[in-house]
Amino acid sequence: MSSDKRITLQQAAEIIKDGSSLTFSGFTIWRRPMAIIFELIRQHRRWLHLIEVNGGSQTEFLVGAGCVDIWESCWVGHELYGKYGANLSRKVANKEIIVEDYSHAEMMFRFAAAANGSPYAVTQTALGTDLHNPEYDMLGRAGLRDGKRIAAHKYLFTEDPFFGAGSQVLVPAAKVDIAVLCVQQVGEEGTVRVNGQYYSDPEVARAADITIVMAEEIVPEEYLRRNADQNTIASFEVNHILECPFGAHPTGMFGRYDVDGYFLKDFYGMTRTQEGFDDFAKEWIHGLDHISYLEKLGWPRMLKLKANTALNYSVREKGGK
Amino acid sequence: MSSDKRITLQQAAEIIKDGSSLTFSGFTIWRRPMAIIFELIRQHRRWLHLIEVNGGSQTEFLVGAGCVDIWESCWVGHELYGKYGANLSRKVANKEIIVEDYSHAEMMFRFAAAANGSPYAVTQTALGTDLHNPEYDMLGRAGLRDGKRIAAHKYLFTEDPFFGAGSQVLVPAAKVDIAVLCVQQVGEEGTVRVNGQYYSDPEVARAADITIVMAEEIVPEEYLRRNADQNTIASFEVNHILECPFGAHPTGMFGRYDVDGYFLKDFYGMTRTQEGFDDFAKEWIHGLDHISYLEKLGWPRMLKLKANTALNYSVREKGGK
Amino acid sequence: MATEYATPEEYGLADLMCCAASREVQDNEVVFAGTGLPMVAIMLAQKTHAPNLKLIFEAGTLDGRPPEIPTSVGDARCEMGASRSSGLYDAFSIAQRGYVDLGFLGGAEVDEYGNVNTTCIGDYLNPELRLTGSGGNPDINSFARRTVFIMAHEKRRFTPQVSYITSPGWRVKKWPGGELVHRRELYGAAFRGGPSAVISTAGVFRFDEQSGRMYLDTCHPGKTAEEIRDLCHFELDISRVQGETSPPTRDELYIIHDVLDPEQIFVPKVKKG
Amino acid sequence: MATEYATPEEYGLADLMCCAASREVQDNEVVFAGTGLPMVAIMLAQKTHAPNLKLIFEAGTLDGRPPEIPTSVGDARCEMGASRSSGLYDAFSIAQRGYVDLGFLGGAEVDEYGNVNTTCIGDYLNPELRLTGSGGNPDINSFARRTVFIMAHEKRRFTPQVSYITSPGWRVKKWPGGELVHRRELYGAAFRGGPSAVISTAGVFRFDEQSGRMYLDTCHPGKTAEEIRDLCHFELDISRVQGETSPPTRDELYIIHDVLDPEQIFVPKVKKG
Repeated sequence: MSSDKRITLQQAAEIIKDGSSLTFSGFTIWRRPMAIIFELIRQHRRWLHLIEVNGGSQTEFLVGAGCVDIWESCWVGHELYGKYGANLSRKVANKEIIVEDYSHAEMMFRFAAAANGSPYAVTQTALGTDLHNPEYDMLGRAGLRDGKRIAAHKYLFTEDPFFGAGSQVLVPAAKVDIAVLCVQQVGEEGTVRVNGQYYSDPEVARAADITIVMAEEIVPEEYLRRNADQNTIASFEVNHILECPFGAHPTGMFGRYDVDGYFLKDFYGMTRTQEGFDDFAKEWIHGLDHISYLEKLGWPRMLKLKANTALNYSVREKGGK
Repeated sequence: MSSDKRITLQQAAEIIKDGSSLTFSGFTIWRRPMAIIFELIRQHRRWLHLIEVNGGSQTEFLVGAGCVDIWESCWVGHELYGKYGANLSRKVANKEIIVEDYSHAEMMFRFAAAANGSPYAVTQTALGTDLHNPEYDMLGRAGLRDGKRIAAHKYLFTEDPFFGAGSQVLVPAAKVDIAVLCVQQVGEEGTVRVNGQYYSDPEVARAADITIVMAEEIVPEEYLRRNADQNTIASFEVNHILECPFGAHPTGMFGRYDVDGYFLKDFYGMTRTQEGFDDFAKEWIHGLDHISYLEKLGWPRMLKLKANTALNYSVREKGGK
Repeated sequence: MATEYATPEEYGLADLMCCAASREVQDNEVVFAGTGLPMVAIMLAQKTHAPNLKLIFEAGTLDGRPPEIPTSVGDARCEMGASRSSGLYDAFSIAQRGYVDLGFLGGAEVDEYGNVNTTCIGDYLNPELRLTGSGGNPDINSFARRTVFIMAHEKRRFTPQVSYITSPGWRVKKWPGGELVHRRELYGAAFRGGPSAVISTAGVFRFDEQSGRMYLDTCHPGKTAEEIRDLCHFELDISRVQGETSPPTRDELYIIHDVLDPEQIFVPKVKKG
Repeated sequence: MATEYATPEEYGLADLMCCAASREVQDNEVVFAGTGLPMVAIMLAQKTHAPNLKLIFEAGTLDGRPPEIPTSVGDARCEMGASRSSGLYDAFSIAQRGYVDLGFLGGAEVDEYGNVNTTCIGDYLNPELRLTGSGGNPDINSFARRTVFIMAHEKRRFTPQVSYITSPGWRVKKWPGGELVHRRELYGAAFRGGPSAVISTAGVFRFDEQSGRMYLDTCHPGKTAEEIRDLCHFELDISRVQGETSPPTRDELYIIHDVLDPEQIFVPKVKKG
């Protein structure tokens, strides 16, 4: 019952080896484990295979920094602060990255299958779209479908034999090496309590072989266990924990702080070119650690983002305008 | 936003027509909608098809009263107050009821598939057991597998085509007409908050075409909506609501009252014969309504069962000994 | 508050689109809305003629009643007044299970059958421009009984063939061959409906369910059917035009600009006088 | 508290079984336990040599630390000190995903390959006695790396062929034919292990993983291997007997009777002196 799951930010990034498959907590620009993302960039991680229910700013940082070889997901952008993923877009055009497209529900159900220990999920979504165009099986085209960690097929069609419900799309479980989560609270033994929408956090934590949880606060395990029905992820599903206040910045965290729209807008603007990204990374990532990053952001900015605890969002800041 | 979902106990039972397929909230002897079960018996409901993640005292009451033609589930008994379902056992031996056996996980995954809108679930459980004995497909033997509400096959085997994970058991979605839930709190618009283990309540509510929620308390909808992340079932998944304090008795309810072990032991003892059941029903069901049932139980008994609100269970009563 | 229609100088195209979209909703419906104008439109309906609609956001809030517009479906504001806050599995399960009456979505390109593209411009294997990707667009559209698309109207966006079918229209590709077949045929028992309207900056478009083809329903004030036809790369059916799109009422404008989106995050305010 | 072994008059068979079962657990393991003696055994381990074991109850509590024995896995007591309280989907998903090291279960009949029956006595189609049915027995046993069964020892219960295979042993039926094959062959990539021990009122039995056959490991105090062999309807291998089952310690008896089950719900107290 000791706290031997504790690691540092640097150690968290070191657990993620070159060539790992990786996924994250959160949704687009909310609750992304940015402090670990920045540390991965500092550590020059390479050849990552991102498998994400949806992408967001974390994707764009890793892709911009050249950490990613394969991106398997359904969406990337910065919501209203950047209408698409400019780094990914540029690298796709230059064929510097493999993109495997699924629909959002397909990605969610793929993680749910992996979390459930099933090899695949059964859905009826996106029939008739180019998501199922057999020419667009990009991992297949690259010869990477080994049937081990990467499924032998992107998807398969079948007919429902039980109720005559027609065409079904079978999508393979999303098997990932490591999930990195960013949440409000984790207990000393690994119990996670997420406040607000939990997005796909329970499924990605369970789907991954190793789960790292970065939290705003490490809290006494007994505190969380007093109300077990409010907890999101069980202790034994979590391998490593670390405390990192404001670790999701510039993405937002329900009840704690809003998305830093100005930051993301600036970032998006810079990512229209590789040089722009490199300059941004030079200023905000390289040569800094998490505390010096926060110092650089400064108190006025962080206080503006701070959520009103009655409302769970900031009333000082909205929209990065 | 009005409370037009409210119905009475009698109306709740009337919604469940002869021949309906039916499922319940709870687990074995916990949070079963007993007040509605008793009302169904008073109304002489017939030809019900119970599809249950697991059975319990509610099953034994309905089966004993002759309400049930088909029981599709994995377990029935009264836990330590009655080691098996004596009514079901007798009627199986007399071939008065069709029993279709699945495993517990299979039943759970069948409901999860139905709740997810999938025609079937993919599992690797119970391989090599008589649960998959093709001779023991009892609904098939009875010629009832129409492929509409009752699946064309009890199960099917397939091989995983994605990762070579071997034999998979496909089990059909549990399609049910009506789910009857018994919970601590429901809001005026149907939002449900379950305290403690929620068992398979979210899945059965969503799997059913009609969901009836009986609660200890109907509470202001705004109260529940202040903490949306603590709610269990969304408003629009619930069709009808009713308030019925102690509606789960003799089964227990987390945080409110314990299982009435004496009652269940007596019941189990009587159910060794049909005459015994009939006598018990005559005493405790027929000619009573819910309030006169509570009066008959009396205050000392109910106060003994009452949970300590710090612990969520009674410290006065345990084990029915 | 005033229910009379605003005059043309009192509103902009975004206002008009939101109001037209909002009127597609009936009270008590379950609606699944994406980020941006779809979100404004649906919350406008919630605060006007459809107070009992049940709003689902993809990130996991069910029957939410945000007091002001969230910045995205993952925003903390989505949870205000919600019946349940959970996650994506819950939201998509509810949709696949068949609870959703109406989906509200956006798109970059649309073809005459209502197939929508949000993935890339140009050949998928050699894209000119990679866009965001599908998100939940195909899912919401596959699962809902009706889907309304809100898009900017440029001629290149109303194209005979979208670069990539991200979200299924009324005639879709049957794989492995890719020949176009009617959605009803492909979806079989899972067929619930399809795109019911496209609301652009030029007009409101609907679909003939039999042929699957788009037709012009109403022209936005100041535009003629012929002008709109010329704004499409495919042959737009203008034989069924019903006149003008109703303008916003002053009430609606008040709700959009003073209640929902005072910061003008999604809907710019037209300068008056 | 005293760690020395109790004398035979200080404990009963239920005590002995619980203690023997408890010793099957190693610290830090994830254990999935059914109602009754399995629950007592695992909570005894939690309060003695395996304080960090993670206890899962089927109804939906994960890593629970009940202060006293719950009356069933659905009991409110299961939730005390738990890491997470949820439901059956969660519990079975975790098991199917491969988190579970050890399952603790009961049974009415067992055959020499460890196949267990909890469904019916006699022909399934014309049963003499219908029992409870499977519950989670086959699931926990299919998903866990090891499974320990705790059962009353009567000759009719240790049978060459169980009436119904509810829970899979080491040689199981391959459908549609029903011929017995090794569990490893049938489970393929999903194979994680199987029954590792049966703890009866007579002794502790284990399995030769190669042949799948049960053998006698230890005799409970006062019983000989030959007596136990005669208590089985199948040919029990007694060639590997390791001696006597270790009796309970006084500590263990204290925990069972004074901490976990003072009401003697599952474990009767032996009258002293």
